[in-house]
Amino acid sequence: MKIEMKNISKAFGANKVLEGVDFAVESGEVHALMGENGAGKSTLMNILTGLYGDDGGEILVDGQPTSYSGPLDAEQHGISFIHQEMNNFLEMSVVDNMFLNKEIKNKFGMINEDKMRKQAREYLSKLGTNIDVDKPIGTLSVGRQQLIEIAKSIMTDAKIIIMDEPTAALTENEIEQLFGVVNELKKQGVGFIYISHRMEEIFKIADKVTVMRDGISVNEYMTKDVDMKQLVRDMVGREIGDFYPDRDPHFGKTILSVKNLTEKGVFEDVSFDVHEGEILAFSGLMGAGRTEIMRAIFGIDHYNSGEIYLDGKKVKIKDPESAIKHRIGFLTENRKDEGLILADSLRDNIALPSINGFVKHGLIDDKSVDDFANLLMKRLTVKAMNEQVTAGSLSGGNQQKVVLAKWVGSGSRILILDEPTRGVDVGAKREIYDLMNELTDRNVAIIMISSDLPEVLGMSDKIAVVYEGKISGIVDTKGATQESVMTLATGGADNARAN
Amino acid sequence: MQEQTKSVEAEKAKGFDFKKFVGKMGPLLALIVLVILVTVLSPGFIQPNNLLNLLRQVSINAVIAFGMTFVILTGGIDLSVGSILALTGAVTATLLSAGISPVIALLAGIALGSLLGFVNGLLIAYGKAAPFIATLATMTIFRGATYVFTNGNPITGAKMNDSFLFQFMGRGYLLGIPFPIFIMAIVYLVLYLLLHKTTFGRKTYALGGNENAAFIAGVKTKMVTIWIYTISGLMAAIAGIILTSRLSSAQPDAGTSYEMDAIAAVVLGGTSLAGGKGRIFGTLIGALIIGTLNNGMNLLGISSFYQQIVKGIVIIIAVLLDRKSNDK
Amino acid sequence: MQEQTKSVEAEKAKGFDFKKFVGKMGPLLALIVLVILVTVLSPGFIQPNNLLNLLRQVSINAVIAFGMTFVILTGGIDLSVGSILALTGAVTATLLSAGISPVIALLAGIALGSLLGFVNGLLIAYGKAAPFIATLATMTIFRGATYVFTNGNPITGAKMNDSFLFQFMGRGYLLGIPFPIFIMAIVYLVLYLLLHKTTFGRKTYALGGNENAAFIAGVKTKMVTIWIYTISGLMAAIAGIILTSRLSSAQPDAGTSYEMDAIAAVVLGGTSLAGGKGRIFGTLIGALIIGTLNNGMNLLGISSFYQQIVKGIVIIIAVLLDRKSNDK
Amino acid sequence: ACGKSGLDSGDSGNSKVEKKSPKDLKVGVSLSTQSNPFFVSVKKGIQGLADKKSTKVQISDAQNDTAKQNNDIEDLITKKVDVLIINPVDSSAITPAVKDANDAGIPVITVDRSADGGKVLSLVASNSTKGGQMAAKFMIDKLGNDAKIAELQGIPGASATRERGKGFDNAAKDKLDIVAKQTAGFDRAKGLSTTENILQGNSDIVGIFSQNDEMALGAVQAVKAAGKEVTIVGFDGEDDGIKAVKSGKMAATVAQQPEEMGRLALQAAYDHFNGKTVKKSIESPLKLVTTESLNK
Ligand SMILES: Nc1ncnc2c1ncn2[C@@H]1O[C@H](COP(=O)(O)OP(=O)(O)OP(=O)(O)O)[C@@H](O)[C@H]1O
Ligand SMILES: Nc1ncnc2c1ncn2[C@@H]1O[C@H](COP(=O)(O)OP(=O)(O)OP(=O)(O)O)[C@@H](O)[C@H]1O
Ligand SMILES: [Mg+2]
Ligand SMILES: [Mg+2]
Repeated sequence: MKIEMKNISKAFGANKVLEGVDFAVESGEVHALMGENGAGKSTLMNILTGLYGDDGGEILVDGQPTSYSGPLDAEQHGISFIHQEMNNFLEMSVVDNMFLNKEIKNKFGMINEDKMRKQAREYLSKLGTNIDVDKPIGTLSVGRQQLIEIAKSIMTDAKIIIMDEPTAALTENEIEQLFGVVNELKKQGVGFIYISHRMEEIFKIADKVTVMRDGISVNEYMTKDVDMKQLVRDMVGREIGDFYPDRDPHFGKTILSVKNLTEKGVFEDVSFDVHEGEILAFSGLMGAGRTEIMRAIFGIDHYNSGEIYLDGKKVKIKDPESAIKHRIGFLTENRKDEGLILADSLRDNIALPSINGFVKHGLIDDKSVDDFANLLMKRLTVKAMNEQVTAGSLSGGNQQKVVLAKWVGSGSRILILDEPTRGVDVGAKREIYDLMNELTDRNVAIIMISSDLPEVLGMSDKIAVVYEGKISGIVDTKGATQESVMTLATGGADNARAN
Repeated sequence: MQEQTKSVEAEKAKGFDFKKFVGKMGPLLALIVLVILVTVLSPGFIQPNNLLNLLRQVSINAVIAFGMTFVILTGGIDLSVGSILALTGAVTATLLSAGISPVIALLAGIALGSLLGFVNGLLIAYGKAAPFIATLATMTIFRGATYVFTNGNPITGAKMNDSFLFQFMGRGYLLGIPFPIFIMAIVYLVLYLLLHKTTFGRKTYALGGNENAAFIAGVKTKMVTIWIYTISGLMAAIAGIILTSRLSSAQPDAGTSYEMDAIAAVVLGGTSLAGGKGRIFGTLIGALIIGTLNNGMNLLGISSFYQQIVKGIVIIIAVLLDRKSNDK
Repeated sequence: MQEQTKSVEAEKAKGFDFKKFVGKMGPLLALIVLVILVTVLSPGFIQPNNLLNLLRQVSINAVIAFGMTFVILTGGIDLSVGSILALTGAVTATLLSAGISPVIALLAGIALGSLLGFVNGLLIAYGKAAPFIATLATMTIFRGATYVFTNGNPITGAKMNDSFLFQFMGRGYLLGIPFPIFIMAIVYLVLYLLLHKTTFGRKTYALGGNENAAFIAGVKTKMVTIWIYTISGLMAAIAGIILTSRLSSAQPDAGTSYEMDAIAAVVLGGTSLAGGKGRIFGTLIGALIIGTLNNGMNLLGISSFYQQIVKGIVIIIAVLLDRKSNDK
Repeated sequence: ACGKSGLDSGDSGNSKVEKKSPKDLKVGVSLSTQSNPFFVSVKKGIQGLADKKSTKVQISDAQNDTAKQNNDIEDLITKKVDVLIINPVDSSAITPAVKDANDAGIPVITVDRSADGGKVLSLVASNSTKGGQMAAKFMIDKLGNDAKIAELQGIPGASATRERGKGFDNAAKDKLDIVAKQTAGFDRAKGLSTTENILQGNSDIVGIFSQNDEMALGAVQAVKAAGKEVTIVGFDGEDDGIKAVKSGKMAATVAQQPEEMGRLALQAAYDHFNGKTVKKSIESPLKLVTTESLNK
């Protein structure tokens, strides 16, 4: 099967997203699609699978002009799309999710659950997992849900599988597993469109790569003929130089000190210190419990025992409000669910944690809120028409900057950043790194959770590694290597050997 | 919020058993406790005669609530069921009084109910009106239409009482069991199969769980929505026929505020108002809880003023026990 | 869904102007069209006297709907306002009849309304009950309590009519303008400032837009929720006082189904039932639309049967024009 | 189960009355509503007499819902009461319940409204149609022929609405000019706003006939606020209504005597179980109460 998209254009109202994109993929190859946040990658795929109509251009399948009426139609013609945002029914069981709208029926038109279960198990075991198919899918980790999505694709006998940032939520192990499956299927003649912001993955898995910028496809390469620098230049339109800016840290006094923090069954005996001007990275496998530790510190979740000291004084943080009063900020890993109020304006989003500071005579001083939001948006180079547009109208990377702006604006002395660059393009990533440096220069302490090991090594001063809810080691970034961190992340030397 | 997160964790911690247990058995346990309580306080309650009585009383609310279950599972709501009941009842009664064959009159009533439900579905699926406000508006319109149609008078024709078939619907007995109970049982069975054993049922859950995802999975969300409100209208029409037959007359204000009892039955049965979660078995239990409360308090001779207070408190207790934390 | 996506696109396309224009001006345009229509059909409508009349009639629904706006902005709903109105009215009237000082009696009524609203807030914030079902239950409970308290009789004491202050609330005039209009205006002003100019207002929007994100941004979501239902209860109490004073008597069944009119006013005013989006100015317009409809149709002598139909159709048209596509 | 199939409306023959004294009697009462003072008074009448004679009564309130009333009565039959006093929400819809009671051999006495079918021992009521006529006559006498008046109607379809309206309209035909007829649902608040709006459209009306006192009292407020002189005639004679008539705010009301109705109904039950024959129809007297008659 060969798909050619020619001269595709698409505008959302005045926002011209695609202005003549060419892209082609055929059976048995992995073709990566890259581009900044908002470049239109997902949109292009939505047009291919018929979810959106296009404004111009043509789609040829095996040379025939084709247009699918919708995702189901595309799927029935062998094109399966694993969306960037997972489309699961959290309350429904795994098997019901997998077979939704393609249930197996018996001769009375009733659903044949046994047969569906059997098939579901079969396909999941092909991916090397034995998930309980009767569990509601919402109780599974995001990684496992992603695997189920993939199983769903395979189940449809797809000839072309589109993966839109499939690894954003996977663990290293799961990524390896996924790549194994991709290579296996490739041999069987399945073609892949692979969208990702992670450079190293592109070079590992893709045969070809196409870069999009400014609504057109800039270049197409064979992966073996291109290097990272070139791709970045194509995507961003300029040199970024080093991926990670140089850090020149100056530590001040200990600002936050956590002692023996424990929540039974989630994390245990967590102790660490952070200094002014320091970036402490939290590394570990997905599900290690890093997020949970930070949620507890920030007062979102409960903990059974342990103490938290700020500037040497013991504090009790009972909810986020009191955390904010103690000048702690928390950029959550999930900006849509926990970071932003999508229907509210950028201004209201940015000002929310510090809104109490804008009250004059009992009323909000709107003028200074506007100025405040504007200033921060300029400083963080948020791309938006003005501060009044809704947060939901921005691209992912810009949304992330808005969340960052709100915590910078609230005057945080301690910033917890949970996966600050997940799903963010290289250009924006670099801007976020620069900002982190600037903040630490101003004595802010940063705790950065990241599953991206190069990022951890490139941007932190110290690394705390979490394994199954316990800190298995805190090491200086200087002298640490991917291998040494991974060893700790998988439970230390013993475990590493056992594996 | 803090606790909300915790309760989610707690559920996760205990695998799924506790939640399943409370979710599935909670309403049933509540019903059993209630039945025991009422029996102790008023032994007359447990007599076969009274139980048949109770079931017959429950049947109207139950039939409406079964339809409402589908609606609520999609995250919607149907406030117009009471008005649909009244209008279909009035039309059926008028046709009967005009001497039309009872089979045709009954089918006409059912067709009309489905049509009115279909209109709700259209407004919601294509008009994109919020279900609450769309059915609030049609509730008013259908009620007004009932008044216009009946000119405000109850409809009682001699011919209506000539039809054995029609009278049988609400007042008949089969093997000593009131016929409305059979209707309720049949409707339950059909809707149970529809919800749990057909693709339509799966789509209903999917629509309520995540409309966007359902659309992407190729579910014709609009069609499903329209069908679901049509079913709800159909159920209201069946309830209307039972009621009209039981009363031997169609009242223009019949069914007023029945939507609240139906919604209460659905929610008591553990179905989430946010959609995507729930079972029709729960609705049956919910309707029985409400019926037992009404019947029991009548037997106990509790003043109607206090009955209202008790009913409200029972609903609150049941819902608090269930702690549907993420409903809106 | 597809079209839904497209309509979102369309909005974004034209920058923000069209959306803002329809969102802000749509209800107002509808009101203007309606006023012109009624004036042409019945010239008596536009007389100052009738307009004052109309505003006075609107005041009760408007005051309740102002409170309801906050509730709906958080994605909640308050079905108990009618019952709170009745109970506070009855208690105030009883205190007055018992010869208690009018100032104290009025304050007691207001305090009671706030308390009842507070209970709703507790059930929803800490009990995590869905607002619909929690307030459905308290609606029943408060109504039952009103009947118990009044024993089903209206409360009319001679002493009640002795109090100038109390009589003034509903029947007084200031500068030739009925006092309830002043109350409505003051309540509007206070709540307008609260919603649009204070941190509490911002938190209300944030809570309705995304409860999780609001909590993490330091909003005490439970506190805000409780306050909001308290405000709604307080508004119902104020409406109860106006009504009781106007009628010179507290009726046990006062306020029945007022919640529906209030919700209709809020939604007609463009506030989304899904929460997070809307303005109190819209609610004022919504209440005026409903009031104009009622008053106009009465002037035109339209039969009450048809009045219901017309009202329902107007709501549907208004909502369809507004196309709140993402409401649930 | 007995395996019976068919309908449940077969009348069983009247068995002989077993004599019972008031204090051995179990009386079931089903009232249409308790949120209306009129029916609260009916209850008071029954309860008062029952307390005096130590009769056990159980009272249920149908909240104006015909279906609920049927359920209530079924429940009372289950409790094996000796006699049922029913104040129907609707005369036609009560028929099946009456037949159920007939089947169970329980005598039925209806109050205020009749039952269209089934066997009823006695109906205690005042003649609403006649009451409507009385009101019309009063207004004609007071306002003269062709006076412009308005009529406030009760809940559409309720028997009181129909009968009072019928009596009034027939008697007023060609004599009074009814320029506006609007429903205000027997509700005081609605009576007020509806009257306000009627006055707006018809500022020249001189009289208002209201099908109950509640609406009339609402009309009183509206008329007062408009600074008009309008002759308001109500119906029922409830406490607030009588007070308003006494003070001249209302010109008259057609007074029923609800407490008396309740008493008469229970007395009929006593008589029946005392072996006396009870009249098929017991009329509870109506009285036109006017400002003059009260202040004489
Ligand atoms: N349904 C929509 N309505 C309006 N605008 C949209 C819609 N979907 C996408 N856009 C806009 O189209 C542009 C491209 O979005 P798209 O999601 O395709 O980007 P992307 O390349 O996938 O970015 P990312 O890497 O962040 O996933 C963005 O500016 C986005 O705001
Ligand atoms: N949606 C979910 N449903 C069920 N369990 C979950 C869910 N998300 C996380 N968990 C569980 O919670 C624990 C911690 O999860 P989480 O993935 O947030 O840890 P983490 O170390 O912060 O990882 P990361 O930051 O990479 O996401 C794990 O046991 C995980 O399986
Ligand atoms: Mg994308
Ligand atoms: Mg995490």
